[in-house]
Amino acid sequence: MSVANERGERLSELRQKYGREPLPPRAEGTADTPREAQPKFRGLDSGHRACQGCGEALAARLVMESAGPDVMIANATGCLEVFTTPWPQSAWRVPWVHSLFENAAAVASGMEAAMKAKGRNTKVLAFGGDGGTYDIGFQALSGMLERYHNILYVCYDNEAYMNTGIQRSSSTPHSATTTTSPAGKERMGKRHLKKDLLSIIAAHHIPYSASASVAFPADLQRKVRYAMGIDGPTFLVVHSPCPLGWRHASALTIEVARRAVECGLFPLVEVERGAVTNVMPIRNVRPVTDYLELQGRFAHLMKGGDARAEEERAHLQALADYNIGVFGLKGEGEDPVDTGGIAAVGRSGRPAGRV
Amino acid sequence: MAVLTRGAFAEPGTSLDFKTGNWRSTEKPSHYHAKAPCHAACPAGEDQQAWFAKLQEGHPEAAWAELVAANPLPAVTGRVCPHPCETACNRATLDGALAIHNVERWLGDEAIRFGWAYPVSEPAVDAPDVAIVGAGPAGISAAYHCLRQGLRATIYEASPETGGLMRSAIPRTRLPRDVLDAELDRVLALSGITLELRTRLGRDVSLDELQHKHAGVLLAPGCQSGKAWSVDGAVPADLHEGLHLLKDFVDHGALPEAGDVIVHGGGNTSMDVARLMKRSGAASVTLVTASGLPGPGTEPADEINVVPRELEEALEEGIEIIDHATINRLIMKGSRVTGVEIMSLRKLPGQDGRPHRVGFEGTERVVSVDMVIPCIGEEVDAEGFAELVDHGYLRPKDRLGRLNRDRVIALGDARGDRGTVAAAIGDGRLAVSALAAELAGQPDPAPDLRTEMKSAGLNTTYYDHLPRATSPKRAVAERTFDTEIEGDIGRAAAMAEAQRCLSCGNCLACDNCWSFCPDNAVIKTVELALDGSHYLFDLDYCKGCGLCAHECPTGFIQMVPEEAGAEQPA
Amino acid sequence: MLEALEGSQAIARAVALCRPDVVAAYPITPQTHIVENLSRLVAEGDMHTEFVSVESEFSAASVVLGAAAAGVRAYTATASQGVLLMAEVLFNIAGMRIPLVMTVANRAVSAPLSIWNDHSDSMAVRDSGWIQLHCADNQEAVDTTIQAFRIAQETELPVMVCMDGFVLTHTMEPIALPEQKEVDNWLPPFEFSRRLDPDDPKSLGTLVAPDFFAEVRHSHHGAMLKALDVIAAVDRDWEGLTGRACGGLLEVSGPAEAKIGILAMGSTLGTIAMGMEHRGPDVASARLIKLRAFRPFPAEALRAACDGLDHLIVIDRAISPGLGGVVGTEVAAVLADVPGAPRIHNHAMGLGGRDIPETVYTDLVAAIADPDAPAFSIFDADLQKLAPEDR
Amino acid sequence: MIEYRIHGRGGQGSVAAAYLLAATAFHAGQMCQAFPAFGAERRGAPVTAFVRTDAGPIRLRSQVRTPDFLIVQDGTLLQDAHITAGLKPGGGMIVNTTRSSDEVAKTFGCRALAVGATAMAVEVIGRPIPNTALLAALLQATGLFPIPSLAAALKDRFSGEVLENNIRLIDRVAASVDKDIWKEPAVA
Repeated sequence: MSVANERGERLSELRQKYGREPLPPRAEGTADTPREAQPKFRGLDSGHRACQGCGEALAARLVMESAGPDVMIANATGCLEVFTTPWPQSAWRVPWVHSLFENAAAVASGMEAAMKAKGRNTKVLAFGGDGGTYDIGFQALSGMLERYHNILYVCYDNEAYMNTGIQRSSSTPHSATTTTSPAGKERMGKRHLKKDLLSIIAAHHIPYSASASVAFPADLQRKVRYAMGIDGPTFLVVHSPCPLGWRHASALTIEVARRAVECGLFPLVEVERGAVTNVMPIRNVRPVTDYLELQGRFAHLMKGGDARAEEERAHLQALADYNIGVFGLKGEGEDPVDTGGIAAVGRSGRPAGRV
Repeated sequence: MAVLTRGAFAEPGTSLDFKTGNWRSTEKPSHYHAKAPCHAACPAGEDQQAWFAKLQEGHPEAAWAELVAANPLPAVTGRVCPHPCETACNRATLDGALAIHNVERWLGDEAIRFGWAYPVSEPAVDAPDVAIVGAGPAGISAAYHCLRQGLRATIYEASPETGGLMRSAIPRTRLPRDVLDAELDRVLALSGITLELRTRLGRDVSLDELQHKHAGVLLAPGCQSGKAWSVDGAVPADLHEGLHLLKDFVDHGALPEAGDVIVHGGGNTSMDVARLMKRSGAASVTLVTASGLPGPGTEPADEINVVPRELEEALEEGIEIIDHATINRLIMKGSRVTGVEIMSLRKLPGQDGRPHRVGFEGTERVVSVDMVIPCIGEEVDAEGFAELVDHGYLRPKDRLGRLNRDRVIALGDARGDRGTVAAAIGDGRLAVSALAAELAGQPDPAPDLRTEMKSAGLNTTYYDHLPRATSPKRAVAERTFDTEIEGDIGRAAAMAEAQRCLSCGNCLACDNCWSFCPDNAVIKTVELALDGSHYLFDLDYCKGCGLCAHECPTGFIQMVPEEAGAEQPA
Repeated sequence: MLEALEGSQAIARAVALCRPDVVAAYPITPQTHIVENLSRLVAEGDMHTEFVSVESEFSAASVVLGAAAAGVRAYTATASQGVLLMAEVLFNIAGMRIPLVMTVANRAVSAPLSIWNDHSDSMAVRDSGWIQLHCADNQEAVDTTIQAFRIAQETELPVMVCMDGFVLTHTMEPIALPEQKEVDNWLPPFEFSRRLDPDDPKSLGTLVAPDFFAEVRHSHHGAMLKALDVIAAVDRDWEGLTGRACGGLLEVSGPAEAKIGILAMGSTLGTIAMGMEHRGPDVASARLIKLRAFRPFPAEALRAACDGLDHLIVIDRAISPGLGGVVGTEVAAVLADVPGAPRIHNHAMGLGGRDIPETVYTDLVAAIADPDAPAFSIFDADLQKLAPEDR
Repeated sequence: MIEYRIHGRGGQGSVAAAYLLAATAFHAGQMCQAFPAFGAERRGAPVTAFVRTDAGPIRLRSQVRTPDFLIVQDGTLLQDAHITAGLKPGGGMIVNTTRSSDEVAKTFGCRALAVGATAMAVEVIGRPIPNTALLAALLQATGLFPIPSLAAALKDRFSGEVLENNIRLIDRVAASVDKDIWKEPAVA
């Protein structure tokens, strides 16, 4: 039985189960699988083995929706690679290759060179986690940007080495605990700051780089589409909570990501040729504690009566305030940019308030 | 067994072979259409969400049709209803409750203006004919719902006019007569409804006759006689009971002259009377009520039972209100009142667990007045069917209003536990549904036992800030006895207001679940399914993370125990 | 037609004849001239390729991996530290069975820093799963490079063409380069069945659990063993085209009746052959075995080549400290169960660019006579240069 | 087989000289081999390069230890007393120097040909590059390969004015060096 037929039967089964009328039979030769029949391209399919509520799986899927299907991916070693392709299965529906931890940008460079040599327009994407991007793969990434390959590099930033069991990376935020930056009598989690990767990327003077968050899919997908339209290197860092590593309930992935943006700790900005050209304003700025309190990795900061905890909280608040000041994140009451950014919903997908 | 591919490559999408659905351990997502608080609170049983949805889609007539599925008199209720829907509205916690009342009125007026027809058809000639006693809101609603259920209806009205209290006791400043007439006429003009005016139960026709002649009898006679009122046996000689005062005013435009007036009571009648007296020139009008004004010191159940905007307007007009208080003693000079002693009280739980009003010694104070108007409620005028009346009311034996005679159902104010036009309208619908089921040999219509969606169950992140619409109002100085005080909000504001509906507990088709599922376990379908959404959960892949439920703006998705429901994968 | 060309230049020309679509390389002595020459060919328009000037060897290997995975012919070159920096990628390429060709300009590995020739670099990645072919002179290097593209394609294995740094790469000598048309006819267009293709989107580089990993390795090992025939066949085919062969898996020369054999890889054997030619009248002649295919290791061919020998001197150009010579050890292993197998004399020499004079032949033959000689030695080490405790 | 060793300083083109000599032999129908002494030396440091020429294929790949001829690109290198180490008996050295041939021969106890190559190069090419002049002198004195072979080798590497100048330089040297004076090996 063909794959398409199998999926078709699967949908009928579901329909029956949920009391829906069966769809009229499709004309011969137009049979799509129900997943392909979804209104958006699902380049990353179900059955992958990400944890419950995985922010990275979601981010990758959202990116694929806007990028695919005429793309090919070089994927760095990491959770995304492991949970999508346990042989003999693959959750990908686009050509995809995983080589190593630190070479996604370089492998992508080769793929892009191959496409150029063949005269094809298939866009090459490179995916990496924060470990594979901020740290071990940084050199290859810098080289790729400098050589001006036509590649969209997407960093799924979950702020630690999650694949190996939550070790600190240079993307881990200040004072977060990981298994290699635990909190104890002498330490309050990670001592150092989260690396300002976007500024480093921006210094390559590439056409476009931006930060995005899974909590704002419309914004994320707009940025992907914009980057896809550029013939040259582009970079996207997507804040992707890890329920396991950040120690929050799996249902709170979006909530946590949203609060990171709303408190200013993860600013959503767009940079073109080194200049900040757009930011997502925050209308109601939350205190960082709203963000911290949801996550076990910051639990040591939420203990009452601990002067060190208070100081670290104040430090994180100062970092958030710094971002808000530097990027001008504070939105005005009726700022039209703001309403575009907050992904308001209305009936049938229409944003509320617009007739 | 799998055969190794060279270099261990994998074919696209083969992960579908791996059913991650069995990773769910405790909970699975489920679509649950909880009751919206507006709907739960609506005495008329309107599904405000449903008609707001039509308005959101830009179809006012369809919205009206949805509205009149429950309430045939929206232009009336859009004016006189205390709109508990707005009090319950979850949007109140965000940026102000929806102006449901104003939009309802606008829709009602639009229907009158454009002559929209009720979506009902004439019942069969031989359809059962139902007797309805009383052409007040309950009776009119019952007649209308008979037609919706395929029954015929004959209304017996004692007076020469229809409308009951709506006509006799609601000032024109709140309900212009042309609006009332337009809506009543639209119902009464429906084929299948017969109206018998000047036909009083117990005088012109007996209950036995009605039962004999009709498939069922719906009793909606209303409350016509004021309760006896005295304080320690003292009754002022010039006592004016509130409802009668109101009826006299509505009929003849006459009001007694007075200087300082106390109105005793906490309902709409007392509010209307107080405002009329003030407008007619009383130096001061004070409302004494055992209930409390809305605010932190008052339990919701103990709040004064008046239309909020009426209260607001009364305060604007200079009415003073002494809440949590009662009249302890009248100070008489001969048979005339010269003052009242007022004492504070509270509703407190008694030893039997039920709330009792407890007066507090030492809080007594005397206010000088020259008139006291009690507005403490009315009773059924039981003449002719006294055997059905128990302590002043037709007290039903079940929630549908059945009395101790077969196919005789009480509805409206006569039940003693109602008190608003909306409740009367709701009774009409309920009573007919009960009777229709009985006639068809079917079980009673099931009560709506769905839980109510409270604001805590919503994810309000996804609602943009939109201010509540406000309606125009006549200034205090321009308020007269016969022009409507509140104006129309207009089409633009009504349509904009519709966009503010949060759709509590009901699918908005916002795509959040579909967009946010990390496992693609939400599948979008073109057609609307039985559960009212466009989405399916593919439990073969759902890992049960709960993200969809948390991010569902309306609380339509809920995580339920794995065992629940029949859709459990085998 | 012969041309006097520097080795690196000749390699660049040979690579260009194979029309790779993507070339990526990072400069390192003594590979530099190869990429410089390729760059010049590209700059002059004599070669049409996407030349990716990467920021490290690691990326060079990664770029060609990506390019080949995407379905085009790709090439890189490196040496020494570059090979080691690539090491992780090299294993990866081979494990994914991606056809690629890489030139290694063999050089010692630091520390101490040495830019000069030996085989430490390619030896360090002998277990990466790449085919390793060693070249005795620049003509062989040119011919092997072109052959390598075909071998890679036919076997779906990556091929490392090893040539001695400086000794070959920087030496000018007369070279015959084939005509473009000849190469075009001989080398089929690049095909990679599992290429990344939106019309048939496969996933390469999956995670393989313990229940299949052994099978992956078995299949790779089997492919390497099968590649022995391919290497020999491609060389014969090349000979049919050009009249030149590189010796297939290994090449035997010298008198058939010799009781002494000398086995070496790379350019060393030429000097030894000259040493034999110029040997004294009392010095025995030897059978010379040029080992061309180091991976896959031609066990059968080697046993045949050693038939009748009493002594086999195996020259290593690298050392596995604590063991000795890798080639010597492997040869001994292959001959271990052969009745009457020759005695193995394993010597490392020419480490870190130490010049190997032709007189080494006589010294090697003479050393056989020493019954106390150790099974392995660094033949040209001058122990007098060491502190006594380090000798 | 004839072996040559070239001494120069980093930047003077010793390797280029070696390749040029090998290419000259190649154009004369000989086999050849040329390679540098693979150093990491920087500009100015003494460097060496090696050339072998023969009628048949050359398999020997060791450094040239017993050269037939030395080419010394810079007279200052003569300060190194070991510069002639391994020079075959009867061999000779071509030296770019302003000193006389006799003086050099006397110092090192071998046949020597002093050529004012720098001066001639400056004069004809306009730049102080001694290679062409030294090789032309070698060819003129030894008759190993015909002068046109050198011109052909130059043609492989240069074109235009540079090539023309170098060819004029050959003529200039040929005019100043006696032909075939080293045609026969010197008597030890």
